[in-house]
Amino acid sequence: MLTTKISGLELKNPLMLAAGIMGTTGGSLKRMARCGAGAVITKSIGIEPKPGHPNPTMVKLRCGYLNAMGLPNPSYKLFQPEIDEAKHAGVPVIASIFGVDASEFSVIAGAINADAFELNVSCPHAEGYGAEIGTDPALVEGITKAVKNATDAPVWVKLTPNVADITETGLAAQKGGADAVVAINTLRGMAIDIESGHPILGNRFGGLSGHGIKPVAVKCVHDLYSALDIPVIGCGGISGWEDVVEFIMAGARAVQIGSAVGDNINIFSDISSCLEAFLSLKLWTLDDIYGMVHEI
Amino acid sequence: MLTTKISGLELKNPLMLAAGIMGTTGGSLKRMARCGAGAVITKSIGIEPKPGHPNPTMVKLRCGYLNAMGLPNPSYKLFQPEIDEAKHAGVPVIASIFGVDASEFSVIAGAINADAFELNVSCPHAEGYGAEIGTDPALVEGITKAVKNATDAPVWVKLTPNVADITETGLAAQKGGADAVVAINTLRGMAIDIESGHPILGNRFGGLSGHGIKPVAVKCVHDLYSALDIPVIGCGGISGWEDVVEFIMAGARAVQIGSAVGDNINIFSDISSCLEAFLSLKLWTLDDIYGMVHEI
Amino acid sequence: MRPVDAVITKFVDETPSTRTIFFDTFFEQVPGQFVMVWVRGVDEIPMALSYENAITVHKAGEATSALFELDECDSIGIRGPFGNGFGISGKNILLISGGVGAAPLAPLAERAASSGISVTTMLGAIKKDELLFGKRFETAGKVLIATDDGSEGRKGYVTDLLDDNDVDADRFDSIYCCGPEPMMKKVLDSSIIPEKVQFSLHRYFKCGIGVCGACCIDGLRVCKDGPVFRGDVLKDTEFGKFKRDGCGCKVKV
Amino acid sequence: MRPVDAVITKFVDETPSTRTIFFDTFFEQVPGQFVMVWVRGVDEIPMALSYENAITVHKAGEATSALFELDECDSIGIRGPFGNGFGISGKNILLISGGVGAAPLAPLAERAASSGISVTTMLGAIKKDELLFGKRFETAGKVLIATDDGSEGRKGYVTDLLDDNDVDADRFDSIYCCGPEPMMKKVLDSSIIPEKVQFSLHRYFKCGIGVCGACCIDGLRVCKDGPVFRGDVLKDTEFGKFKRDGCGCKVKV
Ligand SMILES: Cc1cc2nc3c(=O)[nH]c(=O)nc-3n(C[C@H](O)[C@H](O)[C@H](O)COP(=O)(O)OP(=O)(O)OC[C@H]3O[C@@H](n4cnc5c(N)ncnc54)[C@H](O)[C@@H]3O)c2cc1C
Ligand SMILES: Cc1cc2nc3c(=O)[nH]c(=O)nc-3n(C[C@H](O)[C@H](O)[C@H](O)COP(=O)(O)OP(=O)(O)OC[C@H]3O[C@@H](n4cnc5c(N)ncnc54)[C@H](O)[C@@H]3O)c2cc1C
Ligand SMILES: Cc1cc2nc3c(=O)[nH]c(=O)nc-3n(C[C@H](O)[C@H](O)[C@H](O)COP(=O)(O)O)c2cc1C
Ligand SMILES: Cc1cc2nc3c(=O)[nH]c(=O)nc-3n(C[C@H](O)[C@H](O)[C@H](O)COP(=O)(O)O)c2cc1C
Ligand code: FES
Ligand code: FES
Repeated sequence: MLTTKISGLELKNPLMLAAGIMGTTGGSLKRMARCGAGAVITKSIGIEPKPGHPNPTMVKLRCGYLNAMGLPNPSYKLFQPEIDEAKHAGVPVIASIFGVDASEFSVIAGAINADAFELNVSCPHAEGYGAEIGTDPALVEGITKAVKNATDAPVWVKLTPNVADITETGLAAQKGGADAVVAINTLRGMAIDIESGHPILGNRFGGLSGHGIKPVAVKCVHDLYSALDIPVIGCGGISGWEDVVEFIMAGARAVQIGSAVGDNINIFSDISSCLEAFLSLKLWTLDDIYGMVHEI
Repeated sequence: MLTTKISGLELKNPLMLAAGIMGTTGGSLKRMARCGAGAVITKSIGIEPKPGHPNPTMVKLRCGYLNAMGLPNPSYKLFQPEIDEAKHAGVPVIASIFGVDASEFSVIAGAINADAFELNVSCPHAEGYGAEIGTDPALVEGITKAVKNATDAPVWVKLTPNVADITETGLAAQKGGADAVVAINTLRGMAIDIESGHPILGNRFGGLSGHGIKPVAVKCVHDLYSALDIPVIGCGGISGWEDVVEFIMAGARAVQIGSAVGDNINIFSDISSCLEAFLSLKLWTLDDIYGMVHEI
Repeated sequence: MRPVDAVITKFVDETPSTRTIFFDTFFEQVPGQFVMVWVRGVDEIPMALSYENAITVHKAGEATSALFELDECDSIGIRGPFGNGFGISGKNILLISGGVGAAPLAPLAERAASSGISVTTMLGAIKKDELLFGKRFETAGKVLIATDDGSEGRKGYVTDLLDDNDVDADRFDSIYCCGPEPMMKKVLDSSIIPEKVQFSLHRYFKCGIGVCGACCIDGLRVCKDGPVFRGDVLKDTEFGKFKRDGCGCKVKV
Repeated sequence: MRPVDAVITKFVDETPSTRTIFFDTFFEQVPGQFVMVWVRGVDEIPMALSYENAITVHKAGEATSALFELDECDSIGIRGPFGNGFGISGKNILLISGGVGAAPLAPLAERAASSGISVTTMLGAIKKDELLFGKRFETAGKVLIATDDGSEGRKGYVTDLLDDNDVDADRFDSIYCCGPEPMMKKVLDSSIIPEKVQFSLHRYFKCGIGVCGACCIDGLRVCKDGPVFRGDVLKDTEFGKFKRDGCGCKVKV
C-alpha cells in the first residue's frame, strides 16, 4: 500500500534515510534499512578522506538541531565496500556525493556503483563545497549535466533553502537532466554560548535541521512541485507520520528523515504503520494525497 | 545599566517591540511601552487602508508561529493620531512603513512624524511589497536613498532572511544611507491541514517566526555585524533573556521581540531584570558583550 | 496548535437565525472562552462553545452563512479554547443575555446551577422566536424575558428589565453579561457597581492568540486578556464607543 | 541541550597521567553514562563522570592536554549525561578495570556496595603508580591487582587474573568491564558467558547524540545504544577488530 516508484527505483515505502545520518558505514546503513527505511542515502562522499570540523559538531536546541560536521568521509576510493555491504539489506542504496566542481563530481559518480546518486550542492558549512555551488543555477546545471554523462544511474540534486527562490536552482537541476530534486538541506544557523561568548559549534556556524524547519521545507516542496516536471523528494523536520502526510500533500513523491532518527531509531517502521492506518481510515492512497494541496 | 543609543535614539533598554505585534493602535503601543519596551515599532503602514488576508492569519506550530496577516493597516493618512497617542508613554515610537516602490515609501515617510522609520522590504507574503523588493539590492538601495531624502528622522531597513547572502542587501541599505538594519523578518513557510489537504493559512503560505528561527537570525546578525559599519538590530525568536544575550554577542546593538509577546505580555520587564542580573553577576556591561563572538 | 478536525454530527435550529452545530469532539472549557472555527476555504471566526461539543451560530455574513450550508459528516477545524472565561463566584448570580450572547451564558448557567448557585437570567431578543436557550436558562433558575417588539415578556431592551422592580441588581453577588455592545454598554453605564459585572466582549479577531493586536481595546487584547473583562476595567475605554475594522480603522460601535 | 557551564573547583592528581577535575555542577547519572566535555576553542570529547561532579582525565592528546592546563575557576562546557549506563543486577558482582577504565567503574562500585551488593574488582594498570581509584574500590569490596611491569599485584594484564585460581568468574552474577579495547576483547573471548558481561565502549564520537553514525560498530551507535553493551551483542562484530577514524576510515584496533 505504501510502495512508490521514483526515478525508476521501486521503494517499499516512501521513507528514506537522509544523507549524513547513520550513513558512514555499511553496517549502519544496513541497520536503518532493517529498521524499515524504504531506501538509504549514504553520507556525502568526496574525492579525498576528510576528518571534518572539530567538535562540537552537533547540538540539540530547543527547536531542532544545529550541526557542522564538515563532510567527514573516507573518500570514494574507500567507500564502495560500505555500499556493497549496505545493499545486503535489500533496499536501494543511494550515494550522496560532493565536490568542488563538475569534474570532481563526475570522477566520483563514474567510479562508484550505487542505485542512484544524490548530488550534495547544498551543505551550508563546508567552504568551497556545498551551498556556495548550490546557490548558483549555472553551476547546478553544469554539475548535473556532467554527472548525468558520467553514470547511467538516476541522479537527484539536493537543494539548499538558503536562496531567494528555490525554484531557480530546481529548474537548473531539471535542465541539467536531473531525475529528481531533494528539498531541503539545512538552513544556515548559529548558536552562541552566553557564558563565554564562544560559538558553540567548532566551525562557528552550521546548519539547522529538525522540527523547526519543517514549514520552510514544506513551502520549498510546494513551490518546486508547481515549477518542475521531475519529482520532488521532501526532507526537513520530519518526526512523525503527520509530517510525512504534509510533505506528500505539498507535492513530495517521497521523503527523507534525518535528525529524528537520533531519538527514535524505529522511526521508519513507526511512521509506516501509522501512515498505512491513516490512509486506510481516510480511504486514500498515496497517489490521492500526492500534491493534494495544489488541487485546492 | 541597560541604556543604549542607536542611530541617535536613547533607549532605556535595548528591547523593542517588533513591527506587526500590538502595533495597530496607539493604545496597544502605549501598553507595550508601559510593559517595559525600550522602544516600540508600529504595524507596517502603507498608502491605502488594507484589510489583509482572510483568516486563518496565524497559527502556533510546535516550534514557532506561521502568519500571513497581509499587512492590514489603516493607511498613513489615518495613522498619525495613533503614533501621537503612543508617544505619551515616553519611549521612542518608530514607524514601520511599506510600499510598492521608492515613491510610495517617500510619500509616507514625508507625511508621518515619528522618532525613526523602519522600512519593511521583507514581508514574505504580501505580493508586490515586501520580500520581492527586499531580495534585490538595487531596489533596497534606491528605496533607502529616497526615504533618507524625504525625512530627517533616522531610517532603519528591515531585511529578509530569504536570500542567499543577507550581507548583500545589508550593504545595499548602508549604501543607500540607512542608519541601521534590522534582521530578520520571517522565513517563508507553509503548513497543511492533513485532514483536508487545505493550506492552513488563508493566504496558503506565510512567514515563520518564534523560537525555531533564532539560530538563523543569530547567524544573519553575525554576518551583518562583520560586513557593515552601521549598527544591526536583532530580531527573530527571542523569548528569554538568554536569547537577547546571544543576539548582542552576535553583534546586535539592540533587539526586537515579536511573537513571544503573545504568551508573555510582560516579557520586556521580565527580560530587563534578568539581563541586568546576568550582567551584574558576570561583571559585564552591554558594551562588553556587544559583538563578543567576533573577538573569539 | 493546529486546527482539530471536528466532524459535524447534528444540527439544531434554535431560532430562525441561529443554529447549533454539534460535532464529534469535546473541548473542556471555562464558559466564556472561545474557539476559532475554520470553515476551510472561507474564513476562520471566533465562536463561543455553547456546549462542550457545539457552537451556536447566528447568521451574520460570509463565514457564518457558510456554516449554515454544511451537512452532517462535513468537518470544520477548531482551535482552542482560548482566552479567559467567566470567573464563577457568589451564591446568587444574574446573567444578562442579548441575542446570541446566550451562547457562552447557557453553559455558565448550567455549570453554576449544578454547583448549587442560584441563577437568575434576564434574556433578551428582537422577538419571541429569536429567544435563545430559554429552556436551558429555565432549567438553571429563574428567567425574565424582554423582546424588542414585546412578543414575549417586557417590550423593550433586556436592560430595561433592570429598571423594573422585578430585579434588584444589587442583591446579586456577581453579574454576567453578553450581547450586542450597545446593550452591554448600557449595563456598564447603569447604577450597578462595575466590579460586579463580567462582560464577554466581541471584537474583530485576526490571530486570536494575543500576538497581532487587531482586537485591542485601549491596549487590552480581547482574545487573550479577555474575552471576559470586569466592568471596572472597561470604564473610560473605547468599549461601547469605537471598534476597529479589518484594516485597523476606528469605527463607531 | 546546550553545554552547561561547569566551573572548576578542585584538581586531584590521581596518577602521573590522570587528573580528576571537580566542578561546581552535579549531574545525576547512571554509572557508565558519559558527558561531552567542551574545552572551548579546542574540542569537545566524551568522558565518563567519575563522580557526580567530576571527570577523571587521562592525558591522550590535544583536548585532554588542554584539560590539564586549566586552572581553578576556569570553566568547561558539559552536555549530558548521555547514553545507557550499567544495569546493576545480582548480589555478587565483578568489575574488570584497565587504566582509566576505572573512571566509570568506581562510581558503579560505590553505588553497588551501598545497596549491599558484594563487589570484587580486578584492577589493572601499566605500573603501580598508574593504578586508578584503588582506595575507592577497596572501600567498596575486594580488590585484585595486576600491573604490566609487576610493580604491584600480579605481573601481566588484568585479564590474566581470570586465569588465576583467585577469581572464579562463574560465581559472579554480573561482570562489568571497562578499559582498552584489546583488554575488553580478551574478556569477551574468554570462557565467561558473554550475556553476563557489560562492556563500556570507547569510539570516536562526533555528535554524541545518536544522529551522525560516526561511532557505529556494525550499526550499533556506541553513543546512544551504548556506551554500555552486553557481551553477546558484541560477539561477531567489529568490536576488538576495527574502529573508525575521524574520516570514517576503517582502522585496526
Ligand atoms: C469571543 C467571540 C465569541 C463569539 N461567539 C459567537 C457565537 O457564539 N455565536 C455567533 O453567532 N457569533 C459569535 N461571535 C461573533 C462571530 O465571530 C461573528 O459573527 C462572525 O465572525 C461573523 O463572520 P461572517 O463572515 O459571517 O460575517 P462578516 O460578513 O465577515 O462580518 C459581519 C460582522 O462580523 C464581525 N466579524 C467578521 N469577522 C470577524 C472575526 N474574524 N472576528 C470577529 N468578528 C468578526 C465583523 O464585526 C462584521 O461586522 C463571537 C465573536 C467573538 C469575538
Ligand atoms: C564513552 C566514552 C567515555 C570516555 N571516558 C573517558 C574518561 O573517563 N577519561 C578519559 O581520560 N578518557 C575517556 N574517554 C576517552 C577520551 O574521550 C579520549 O581520550 C579523548 O577524546 C582524547 O582526546 P584528545 O584530543 O586528548 O586526543 P587526540 O589527540 O584527539 O586523540 C587521541 C585518541 O583519542 C581518541 N579521540 C579523540 N577525539 C575523540 C572523540 N571526539 N571521541 C572519542 N574518542 C576520541 C581517538 O581515538 C584518538 O586516537 C572516553 C571515551 C568514550 C567514548
Ligand atoms: C548530522 C547531520 C549530518 C548531515 N550530513 C549531510 C551530508 O553529508 N550530506 C547532505 O546532503 N546532507 C546532510 N545533512 C542534511 C540532512 O540530510 C537533511 O537534509 C537535513 O538534516 C534536514 O532533515 P532533518 O530535519 O530530517 O534532519 C546532515 C544533517 C545532519 C543533522
Ligand atoms: C503576527 C505578525 C505580524 C507581523 N507583521 C509585521 C509587519 O507588519 N511588518 C514587519 O516588518 N514585520 C512584521 N512581522 C515580523 C516581526 O516583526 C518579526 O520580524 C518576526 O516575527 C520575527 O520575530 P519574532 O520571532 O520575535 O516574532 C510580523 C510578525 C508576526 C508574527
Ligand atoms: S486577534 Fe490578534 S491579538 Fe487578539
Ligand atoms: S557520535 Fe554521532 S551517532 Fe554516535
